[in-house]
Amino acid sequence: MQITRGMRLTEAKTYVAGKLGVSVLDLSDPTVMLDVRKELGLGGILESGEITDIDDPMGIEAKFNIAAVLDVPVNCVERFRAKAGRRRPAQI
Amino acid sequence: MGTGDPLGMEGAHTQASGMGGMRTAGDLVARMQMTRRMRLKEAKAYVADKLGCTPRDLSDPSAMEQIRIEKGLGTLPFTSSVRPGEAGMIEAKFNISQVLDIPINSVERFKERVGLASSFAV
Amino acid sequence: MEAKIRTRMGDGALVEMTPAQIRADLEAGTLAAAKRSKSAELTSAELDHLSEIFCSNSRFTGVDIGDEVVLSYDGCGSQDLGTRINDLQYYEQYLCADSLELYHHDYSYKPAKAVMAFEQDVMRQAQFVTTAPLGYGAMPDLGLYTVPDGPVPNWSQLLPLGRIAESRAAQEEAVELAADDIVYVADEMVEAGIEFIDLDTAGAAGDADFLAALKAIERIRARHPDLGIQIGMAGEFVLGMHGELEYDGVRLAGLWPLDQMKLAAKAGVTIYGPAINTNTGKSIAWNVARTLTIAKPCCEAATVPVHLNGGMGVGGVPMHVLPAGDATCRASRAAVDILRLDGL
Amino acid sequence: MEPRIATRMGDGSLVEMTRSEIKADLEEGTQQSAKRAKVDPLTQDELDHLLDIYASSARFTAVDIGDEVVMSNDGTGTKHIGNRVQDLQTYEQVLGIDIVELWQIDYSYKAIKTNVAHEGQAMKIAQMLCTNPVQYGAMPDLGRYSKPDGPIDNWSELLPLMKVDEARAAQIEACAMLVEDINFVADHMVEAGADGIDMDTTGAAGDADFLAGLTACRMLREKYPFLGIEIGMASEFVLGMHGQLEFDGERLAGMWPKDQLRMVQAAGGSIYGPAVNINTGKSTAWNIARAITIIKPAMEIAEIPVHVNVGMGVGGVPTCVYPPADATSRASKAFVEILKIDGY
Repeated sequence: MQITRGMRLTEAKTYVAGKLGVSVLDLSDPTVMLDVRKELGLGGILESGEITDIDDPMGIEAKFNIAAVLDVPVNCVERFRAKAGRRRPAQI
Repeated sequence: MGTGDPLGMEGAHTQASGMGGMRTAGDLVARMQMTRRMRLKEAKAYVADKLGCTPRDLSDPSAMEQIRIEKGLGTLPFTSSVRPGEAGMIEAKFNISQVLDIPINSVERFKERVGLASSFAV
Repeated sequence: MEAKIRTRMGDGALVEMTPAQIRADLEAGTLAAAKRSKSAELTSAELDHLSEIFCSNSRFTGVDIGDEVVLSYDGCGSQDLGTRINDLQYYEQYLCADSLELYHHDYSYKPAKAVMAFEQDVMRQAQFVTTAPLGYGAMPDLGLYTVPDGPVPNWSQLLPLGRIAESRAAQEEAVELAADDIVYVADEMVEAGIEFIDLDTAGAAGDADFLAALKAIERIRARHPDLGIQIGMAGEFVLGMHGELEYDGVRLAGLWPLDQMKLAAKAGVTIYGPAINTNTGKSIAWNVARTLTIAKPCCEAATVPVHLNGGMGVGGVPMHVLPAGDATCRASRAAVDILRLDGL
Repeated sequence: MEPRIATRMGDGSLVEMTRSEIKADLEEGTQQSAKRAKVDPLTQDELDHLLDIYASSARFTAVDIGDEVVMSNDGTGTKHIGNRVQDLQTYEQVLGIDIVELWQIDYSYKAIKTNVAHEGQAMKIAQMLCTNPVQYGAMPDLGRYSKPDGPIDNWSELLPLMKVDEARAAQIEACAMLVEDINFVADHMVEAGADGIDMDTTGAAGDADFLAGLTACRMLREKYPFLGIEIGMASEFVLGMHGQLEFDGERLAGMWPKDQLRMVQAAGGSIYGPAVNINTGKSTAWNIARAITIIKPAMEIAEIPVHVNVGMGVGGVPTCVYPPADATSRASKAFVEILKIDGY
């Protein structure tokens, strides 16, 4: 939110907490965020499939979901959509 | 193929009789063998038809480079043809799946994980 | 009203407690541990010091300048990024680990044996590009020798049927197979240049598992007098899955860290790592007090360096895959300050 | 005097032979194998074509432009440079391989089972970064289930003691465990995005090993209609280690490539890979005539793609770790032009 929207820290934390449905304190608590990120498909530490399962989004997959959850465009996701969808853009 | 040092084994076979992978259309023909169990001739004819070229073009790197760029099927990302705007890696597989009209497992899984609609019942 | 302190439970959950509650938990933790492991409770001065560490909202804490200890890492890196050698380089150069450990992802000596030629080659390459002491580690993992994974009858199936004698015979057979595999891997790895071998999570399958480790260590020490040998335990208490096994005339079942350390030192280890499990339903203050109480007799009597296991779910660190740094640093500092540890 | 041509023996050594000697070796190779496999010898046209390929001093030869075939690569990469995903990228982007394969160094399904989370993660990363089809491969490797590696009585020890019934029962038991393990690994790999599953060196432990491969193949085909399933054989002839095992009512022991292919087709395989072993004491000309004679009946009935095994020691390629490109390229051209195969 700082990068894309230029929000100051307090504002950015409040915005993200609102979108994720958690408290501002939770945002820096790994115990809480593991479950939140898993539930919303926002990616995480891999540890060979032991923390983040292979069913959980990782890398750019997670960024697709981050863009949707935070309601911000993510550049590489937009480019992926354009490149991977050249046959039927409506599909992607 | 089998065991042996890469130059003497894979290097020699690919030069002697290999289609050339994504340098040409080898990966596309391979997908028809794997997913639809098509024999070589049938698989080549199918891919050529979908790409609108002749079976011989499929192992011709010069012909295939243009076709792959045009259809976003992925090209080798080095030499002077570096094009960040071109589809590559899993992006290219989205397009390959569409062009060949076959499901690609990793693409379907990707769609599932990011909530995109699937074109196939897998 | 008394101030609220942000602290954690053993499962990692963030909770708020008053300083009085934290002090009460520290006292309850040391009392429970003293009773269970038949050791002395922590002194009042020690509990005061722990109170200071835990009754703070600070995100981070550390030992005093100059009190730093050696950090050894079992299984360096996640093996997801780059290569295993890159993992070792990151640990050496970014995390500044004091010793490094190469490992096969299937972290037991039995599967490692099957790929030894390849492991040797990676070890050789790794030795060329790292400076910190570099060893090889895996678990004795006695269970892998039982049906359906291995050739020996499964004692976990025999015991509920009351077939005690057969279950014991099976464990004794597995001890020899495991010790052979560990010694084989150590020999091959010494040839590839290791500076130490690590037997991690020893005793996971009970007294027979611990015995396999001790027997292997004795043989490795005889063959390689200068090799570092590290043992890390699976739990605070050796489970009597067999019940009658002895090493050097000492019955293994029921041993606590002090006696574990004595036998390990006798067998020839250079570093001993006690593991004291975290109770997820109690606060980390309670867990740390308990850990220190159990480990203290061992640390006081130690004849070899002691590296307390401080990973997820042991040594007062929460049982959560992403252990919160605020909890880990408190467990770390408390253990070093009170136990005068040699390492973690 | 007839000029001498530099050519190779089955062990890779360079020898000089005259055109007439090469011709005689081709004829002897096809006659000998036709008798052994009870198939027709090659026709005169085919032998003449092979003579053109083999009676040449050129360092390299190749198929005609437009006749190229698909290259599937079991066990892609050496694992010694960078990581496994880099191996796949290198083979895709540098060597021009059409189907690359992720594998672990302990190349058997039983060994992978305990490590499957890590393997799945690597497959997922590989799928993100590769455009080519990426399959996962390993050996069925039935021997792994017998003592001392596994829980089942060792049939190779029972058979010399004439305990035939026990040996057979042991193989059937092992077969069931193996089918389960292949399914377990394949399920996980499909979930991770794999394009295909490769069962390599199938039949290495005889008919029970082959039966496990076929059974697992059929189960996977029912679950995953899109999945590439490649079955590569261990050798030309299915050894009757059990002797009475059947698939779809047909006895597997003693099957040659044509019948092996029929079974793979019936089981739902996507790609079948016949393997014909090298006789190191004979010339490569003798060996290629033999391999083509044995595989030819399979090609006449093939409904699915056939990728001939042409690695070190099979398919006319000498048994040596540095297969000379003159011999490899001749074998490559011979199979494509005489048998019209679908790939390697």
